[in-house]
Amino acid sequence: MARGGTAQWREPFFLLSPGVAFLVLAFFFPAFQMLVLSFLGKGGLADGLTLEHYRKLVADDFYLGVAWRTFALSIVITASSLVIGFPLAVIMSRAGPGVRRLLIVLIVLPLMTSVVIRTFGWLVILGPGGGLSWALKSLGLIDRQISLMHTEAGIVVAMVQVLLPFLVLTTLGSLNRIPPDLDRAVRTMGAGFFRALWHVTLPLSVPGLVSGSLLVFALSISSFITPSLVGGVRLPVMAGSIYQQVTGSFDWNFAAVLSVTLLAATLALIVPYMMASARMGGRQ
Amino acid sequence: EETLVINSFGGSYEKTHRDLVITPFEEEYGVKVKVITAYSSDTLAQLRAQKDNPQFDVVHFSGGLETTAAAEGLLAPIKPEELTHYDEMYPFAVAGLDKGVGPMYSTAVIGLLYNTEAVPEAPTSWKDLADPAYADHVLLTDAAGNTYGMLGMLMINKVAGGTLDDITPGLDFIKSILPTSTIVAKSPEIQQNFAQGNAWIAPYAQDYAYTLTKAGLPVKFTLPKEGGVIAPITVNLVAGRPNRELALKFIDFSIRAEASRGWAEALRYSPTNRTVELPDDVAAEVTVGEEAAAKLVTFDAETISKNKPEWNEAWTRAIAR
Amino acid sequence: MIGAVPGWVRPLAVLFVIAIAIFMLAPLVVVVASSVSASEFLVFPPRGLSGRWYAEVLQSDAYLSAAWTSLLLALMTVALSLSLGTAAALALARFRIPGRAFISSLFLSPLILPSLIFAIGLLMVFSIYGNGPSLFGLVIGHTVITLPYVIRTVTASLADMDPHLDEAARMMGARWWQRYFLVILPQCRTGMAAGAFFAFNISFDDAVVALFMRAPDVETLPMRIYSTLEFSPDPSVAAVSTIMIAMTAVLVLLLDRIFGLSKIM
Amino acid sequence: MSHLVISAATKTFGAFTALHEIALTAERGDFVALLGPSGCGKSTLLRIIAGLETPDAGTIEIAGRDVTRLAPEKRNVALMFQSYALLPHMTVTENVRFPLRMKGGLPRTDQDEKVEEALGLVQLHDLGGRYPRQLSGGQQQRVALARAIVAEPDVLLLDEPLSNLDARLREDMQVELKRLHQTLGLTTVFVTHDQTEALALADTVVLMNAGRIERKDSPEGIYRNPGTVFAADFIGGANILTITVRRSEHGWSGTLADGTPIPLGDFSGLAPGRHRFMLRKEQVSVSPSDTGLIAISGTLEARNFLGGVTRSAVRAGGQQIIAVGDVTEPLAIGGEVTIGWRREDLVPLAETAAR
Amino acid sequence: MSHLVISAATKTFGAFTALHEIALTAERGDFVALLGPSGCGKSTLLRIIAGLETPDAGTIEIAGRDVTRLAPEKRNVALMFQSYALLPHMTVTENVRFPLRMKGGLPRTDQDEKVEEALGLVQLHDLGGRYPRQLSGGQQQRVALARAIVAEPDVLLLDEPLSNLDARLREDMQVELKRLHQTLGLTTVFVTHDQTEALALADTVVLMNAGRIERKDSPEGIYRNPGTVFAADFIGGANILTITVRRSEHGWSGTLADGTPIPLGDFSGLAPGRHRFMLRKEQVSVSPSDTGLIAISGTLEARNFLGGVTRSAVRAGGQQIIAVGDVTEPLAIGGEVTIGWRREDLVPLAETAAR
Ligand SMILES: Nc1ncnc2c1ncn2[C@@H]1O[C@H](COP(=O)(O)OP(=O)(O)OP(=O)(O)O)[C@@H](O)[C@H]1O
Ligand SMILES: Nc1ncnc2c1ncn2[C@@H]1O[C@H](COP(=O)(O)OP(=O)(O)OP(=O)(O)O)[C@@H](O)[C@H]1O
Ligand SMILES: NCCCCNCCCN
Ligand SMILES: [Mg+2]
Ligand SMILES: [Mg+2]
Repeated sequence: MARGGTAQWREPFFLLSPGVAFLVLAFFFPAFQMLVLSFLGKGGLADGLTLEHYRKLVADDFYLGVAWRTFALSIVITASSLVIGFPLAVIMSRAGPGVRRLLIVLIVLPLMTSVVIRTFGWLVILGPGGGLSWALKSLGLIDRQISLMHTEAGIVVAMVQVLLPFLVLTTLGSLNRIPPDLDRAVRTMGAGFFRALWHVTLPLSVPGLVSGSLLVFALSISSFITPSLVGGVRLPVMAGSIYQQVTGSFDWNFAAVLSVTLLAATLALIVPYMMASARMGGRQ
Repeated sequence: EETLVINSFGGSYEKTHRDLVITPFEEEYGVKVKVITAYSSDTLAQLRAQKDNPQFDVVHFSGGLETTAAAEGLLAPIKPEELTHYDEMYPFAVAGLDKGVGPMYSTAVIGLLYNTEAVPEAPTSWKDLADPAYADHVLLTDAAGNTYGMLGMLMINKVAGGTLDDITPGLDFIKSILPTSTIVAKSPEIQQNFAQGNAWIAPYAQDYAYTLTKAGLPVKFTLPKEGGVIAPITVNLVAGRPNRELALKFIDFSIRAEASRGWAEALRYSPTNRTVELPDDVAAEVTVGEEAAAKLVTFDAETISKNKPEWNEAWTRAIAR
Repeated sequence: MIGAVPGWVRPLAVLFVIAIAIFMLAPLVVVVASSVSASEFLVFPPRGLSGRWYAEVLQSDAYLSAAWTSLLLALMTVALSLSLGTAAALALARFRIPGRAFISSLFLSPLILPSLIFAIGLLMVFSIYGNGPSLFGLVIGHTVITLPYVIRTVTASLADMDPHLDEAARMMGARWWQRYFLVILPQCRTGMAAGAFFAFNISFDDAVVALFMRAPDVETLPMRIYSTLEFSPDPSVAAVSTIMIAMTAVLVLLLDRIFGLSKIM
Repeated sequence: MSHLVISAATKTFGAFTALHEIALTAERGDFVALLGPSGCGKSTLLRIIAGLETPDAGTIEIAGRDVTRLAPEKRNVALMFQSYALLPHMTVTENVRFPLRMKGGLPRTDQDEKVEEALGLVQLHDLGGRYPRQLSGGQQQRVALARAIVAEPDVLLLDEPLSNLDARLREDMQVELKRLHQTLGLTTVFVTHDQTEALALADTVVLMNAGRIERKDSPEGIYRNPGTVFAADFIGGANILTITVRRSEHGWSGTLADGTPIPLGDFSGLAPGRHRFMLRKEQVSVSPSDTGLIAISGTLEARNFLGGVTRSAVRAGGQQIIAVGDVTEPLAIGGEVTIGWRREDLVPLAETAAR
Repeated sequence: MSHLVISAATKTFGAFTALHEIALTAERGDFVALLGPSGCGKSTLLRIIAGLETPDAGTIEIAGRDVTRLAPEKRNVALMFQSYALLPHMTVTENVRFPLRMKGGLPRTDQDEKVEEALGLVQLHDLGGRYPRQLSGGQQQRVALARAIVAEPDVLLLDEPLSNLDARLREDMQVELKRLHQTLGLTTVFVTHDQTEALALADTVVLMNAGRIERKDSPEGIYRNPGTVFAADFIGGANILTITVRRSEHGWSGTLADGTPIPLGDFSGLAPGRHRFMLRKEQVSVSPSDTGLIAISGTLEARNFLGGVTRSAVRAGGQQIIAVGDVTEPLAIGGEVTIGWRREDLVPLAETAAR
């Protein structure tokens, strides 16, 4: 948008600079602090920079295992959210206003409930003698008490409940932007319900699915309250290990190493995904 | 108005803390005490992050972190003559002063908690944890994230023949019962597991047994024949703060007999002030007196502090699936 | 449309939605149900029925002051996050700026850095270069973690804005402040409302940054709940949570009234 | 049996009735234009034929088969949307191929050939690789047209197919559409708001008004004898004169609103009284003086050069009368002029369509 | 001094030059139409006058003041956008009042009065309380028009002000716009892609092509003598004949592409050789037999009834020639016909505008 009379850069500059300055000071500076920490010797700056903490990580397949579990869980959580979230978003986008409103409340309410409390709810449901066990038993599907507490499946269940809203809401945003005529048009061209879904609705909701699943992935890979409460101490994940290093082992340098690793791994997955989807989005 | 910044542990603990110490102190000295709710490990983390510019004047630790903090120079040493109530204390409660840590103003005692309905006969030994009768109903607490859990692990290790320099026997014992046990990280989960009938027996603190009883659960504390562990609850002076005098007054105030008795009455923490006299019902639910104290084990705080990171790693690996 | 949805898909969809509803609400139901339990500890199904935990919460200075702190914190966070975020989103959405993609990803990056890591770093910065954590520090921390949400929602709401509106306003003689307050900001008010909603809730609900950025006399509600659970896990935490759920529900309905939910989300 | 039969089709949206008992038939190969003001229900009627809306009452038959309750994808009907409805994630070629893919049964090379052919018809050979957002509005419209015709549907429905083209391209496309129709012989129903386009393209013009069919006739028929005031006004914007008709021994005569007397032809069957008559703009002559035709005098209010012809607005007989034609003599705005027409150019109109 | 003076205005977008050294002047009260194909730079020119784009070179003067570097809000120019740009969060009344509020200095009651008046002009009295989204496209367009005129700007710029209206409303609005212009006497520049509209409304028609002014003249002047092939083709879509011109002792003569001989009038100054000529469609007659005019024979390819007139496409002299007019005799498609015109109807054209 060119403008006569005024310099073009001035308006965006004034709009952007407070935010950028804030981010640099309040976010990148602290984050950088952690990065530096990961290279510092135990004695602080006096010791100079060192790679010893990274060596500890690489030499140790325990933490590689933790990293792998975290990654695998995040991918399963993200995939589950996609599989449940996409049809739900489609149903919401096509429901009448009343049902849609109800579903949005249904989706937003849990999002806004304290994690600690919500996880407590899961403890009750997933635990031995809890609601799930009881329900399955009443249905005759199992004969002894089962517990999803302290299992990977339990983590996935609880995390999906926490993160599903992010996926559904962003996907819904994309779906709402699809002109309804498109679906009708392909119906008149001979496409049935599912083919219209496949050829029109799905490809056109890709931007929402992508940003939603990125969000879910980033939030699940870095969450620790729910995984540690539901998964327990025997299924450590990265963020929990970082917390543990900070507050239990007091090895901040190693905590920083784990943080940097986690971040790098997240970026390694997210950046190509974002670039690929930008290419796809660019086609629309 | 002078102010003092301290930490407390939140919940009913903090409420009692205010009643017994904080509010009376404010009234007596006409000062303001600001409280930050933070558990020991979080407090230490904060102290470390603020090494050059701490916000706390006095910090409370439960479970032994004061030694670590002292070793890192985060605490200021206290001289016996700076505490007017020094002489009223059991020796173990002020032994740390030499090493630069503050006095224990009360203690939690680690023993075994058991479900009185599922287990009519109280367990008598730490080794009972391996008794097949309790299979699938043993509840352990994470030793890396929870200091009571760590002390319990050290006691098991001791009973299994290990030492502070070698915890392999303890870990081996724990590994052997792992398939039939549950490990939790936080105390609310202990409550949850007892309430749902999943837990019958659990190494944990005497005061928490009282919390569970108060909540209506059929839980009792027992001190096994090998004894229990003292989990120190200390009040410490933070280094590098300007108002040392007032902070010392607060610490001295914390270890007075009234306070120590109050902790026992309200939450069943065991007194560290010898002059405390307790009603019988309370006395029955705490570990009190020279004789009882003799049954208690105190692990060397310095060694714990030194070995802690290593133990954490070993423990975490031992239990990880 | 005839056959818009094949006949057999409809009941399946209904079942699916019911299953999701159960899944999403189950933990909340547990919490709400436990809050009316007469028993001393959190238990489900509740034993007995009682409102005493609500009475306890509403009479508890600790809860009330924590709620007040959280409210204050959330409101300040919303104000700061909304000002910074809206301005940045306006610049990013309306101008062809060199490196726009890069700047956008800068603003979204707090999303991918685990807030735990950020919180520790922030605590160090505040302790090394300042007087340690404070309410102000928490506001800063919460603003960082909520900023991406504001940027996203405001940017999304601007996607549908006619770029000529601003020009039209200039043609009609509007000065810059008139353009912003009479033309541009009204266009993104649904985005701002959504951003404010997310920012408010994230701040009100955060337990991670607050865990590290603890300051004297600044106890937030989630921290209060957390510590209560540790030492006296009675149904009062369930009661507090139920109240929070109810407040959120009211907030959601209010937003729906004013802006229409489907536009915002 | 007719190829397309719509019987008593009614469609309501809540309390609003968009279509009132529409009855319409078209033979195989017919080219029907739907004409009418905005909101009169043209698109809704197309959507009912396509199966995108279900009529509340009435039936639709296509090729002898009742399709009223058949899903759109099973009707073999193509609809070109007013909004184009191009798939934004597909190229022009992919868009045009889409109906062929959905129908199935055609090998890829044959599909390519048909797509090429359709793109050729709409003069878009070169743009096959572009995405819709890379096209101008007019180009998008032509892609939509190509996509509608490519699969040779039983019934081709076009909703304002040429509205976004500039005059020149539009003329080209009209010719193309007509030729296409003659070649393929598709039964075609198209919507337009442009009278000239309807008259130029269709075999049959259907004029709709407020959810009803006002008039159905050949282009010339509807133009020459629109029948109702609405139709006369809408088709070609004629002058409408209100004349009080009298019958005397000398024949018929009448007076305009301000009493100006007007001789009339023979309107047997017309009751005496106030009636409305159509007078086409191009049948009115304007001159400085009497010309021997039926003539009244008035004041010239405006002159516009329209290219080829001149449009004059004259105030006469108590109303404004528009004349379109060559006016070679120079006339002064505000000056006195005489307007004239032939007796038979006055066409009587009914107030409303008989229902 | 002229009221609006554009001198040598050039505007580039990256490597693309949207406007090439445009020079244009308009007197106070002039009504100028900008005409030209899509993408030729019409909107860009308006935006430069409005101050929304800064020219890379050249100056803009309004009322004797150089405004080239003046911010748009200080120019007292109103621009009606092609996309209307109505403020969606304000009612119709608030939208129309907006320019008055921004200008300031007018008491609220006077503002109300002016808003009322402007809404009256566009026939939207009743809809003042509605929001833009509650209006049809045509109504929105009229609101935009009302908003543009309400503050009586020095220069009124209209970008396709009537493009979205149906033929009838459009005619009404043209009349209204013309009347408005006469009443307020605003210097007006309006963009249209519709030749008829440009001819009907403007005092001066400016025909643009690829960023340049191709032709500037009065409507009749540009219609009668477009000067270039492009202009002839664009204005009224004339037939373009390529004739090889020869000069003999008997005068001028020529041949069409296929060798058909054509008598010519006197074109002194035309060099012998191939030239292009314009022949207006309405100046071509079609008849079954020779009529005594200049005449060639051909085959009738298509007939269309356009309402009032008939359009005939005839293949003759190696090309298609279109004739528009009354054809009363019945003619068979594919049959032999004779087309004729008057000698003086052939207008010679330059290939490109002189630059
Ligand atoms: N889904 C709907 N709900 C309510 N009213 C509707 C709906 N669809 C159409 N209408 C109404 O039905 C009437 C007919 O609409 P339709 O789209 O058929 O008009 P149209 O003749 O195609 O007009 P245009 O020339 O403007 O496209 C309009 O008044 C419209 O507002
Ligand atoms: N901001 C821009 N960046 C690049 N090219 C532009 C820009 N604005 C306009 N153009 C180009 O400049 C040329 C002139 O555009 P303009 O909008 O003036 O055309 P127009 O004559 O108004 O066309 P239309 O009748 O389709 O509205 C077009 O080719 C267009 O693509
Ligand atoms: N949309 C905002 C929700 C933020 C995620 N909640 C997780 C809880 C953090 N305590
Ligand atoms: Mg329509
Ligand atoms: Mg334009």
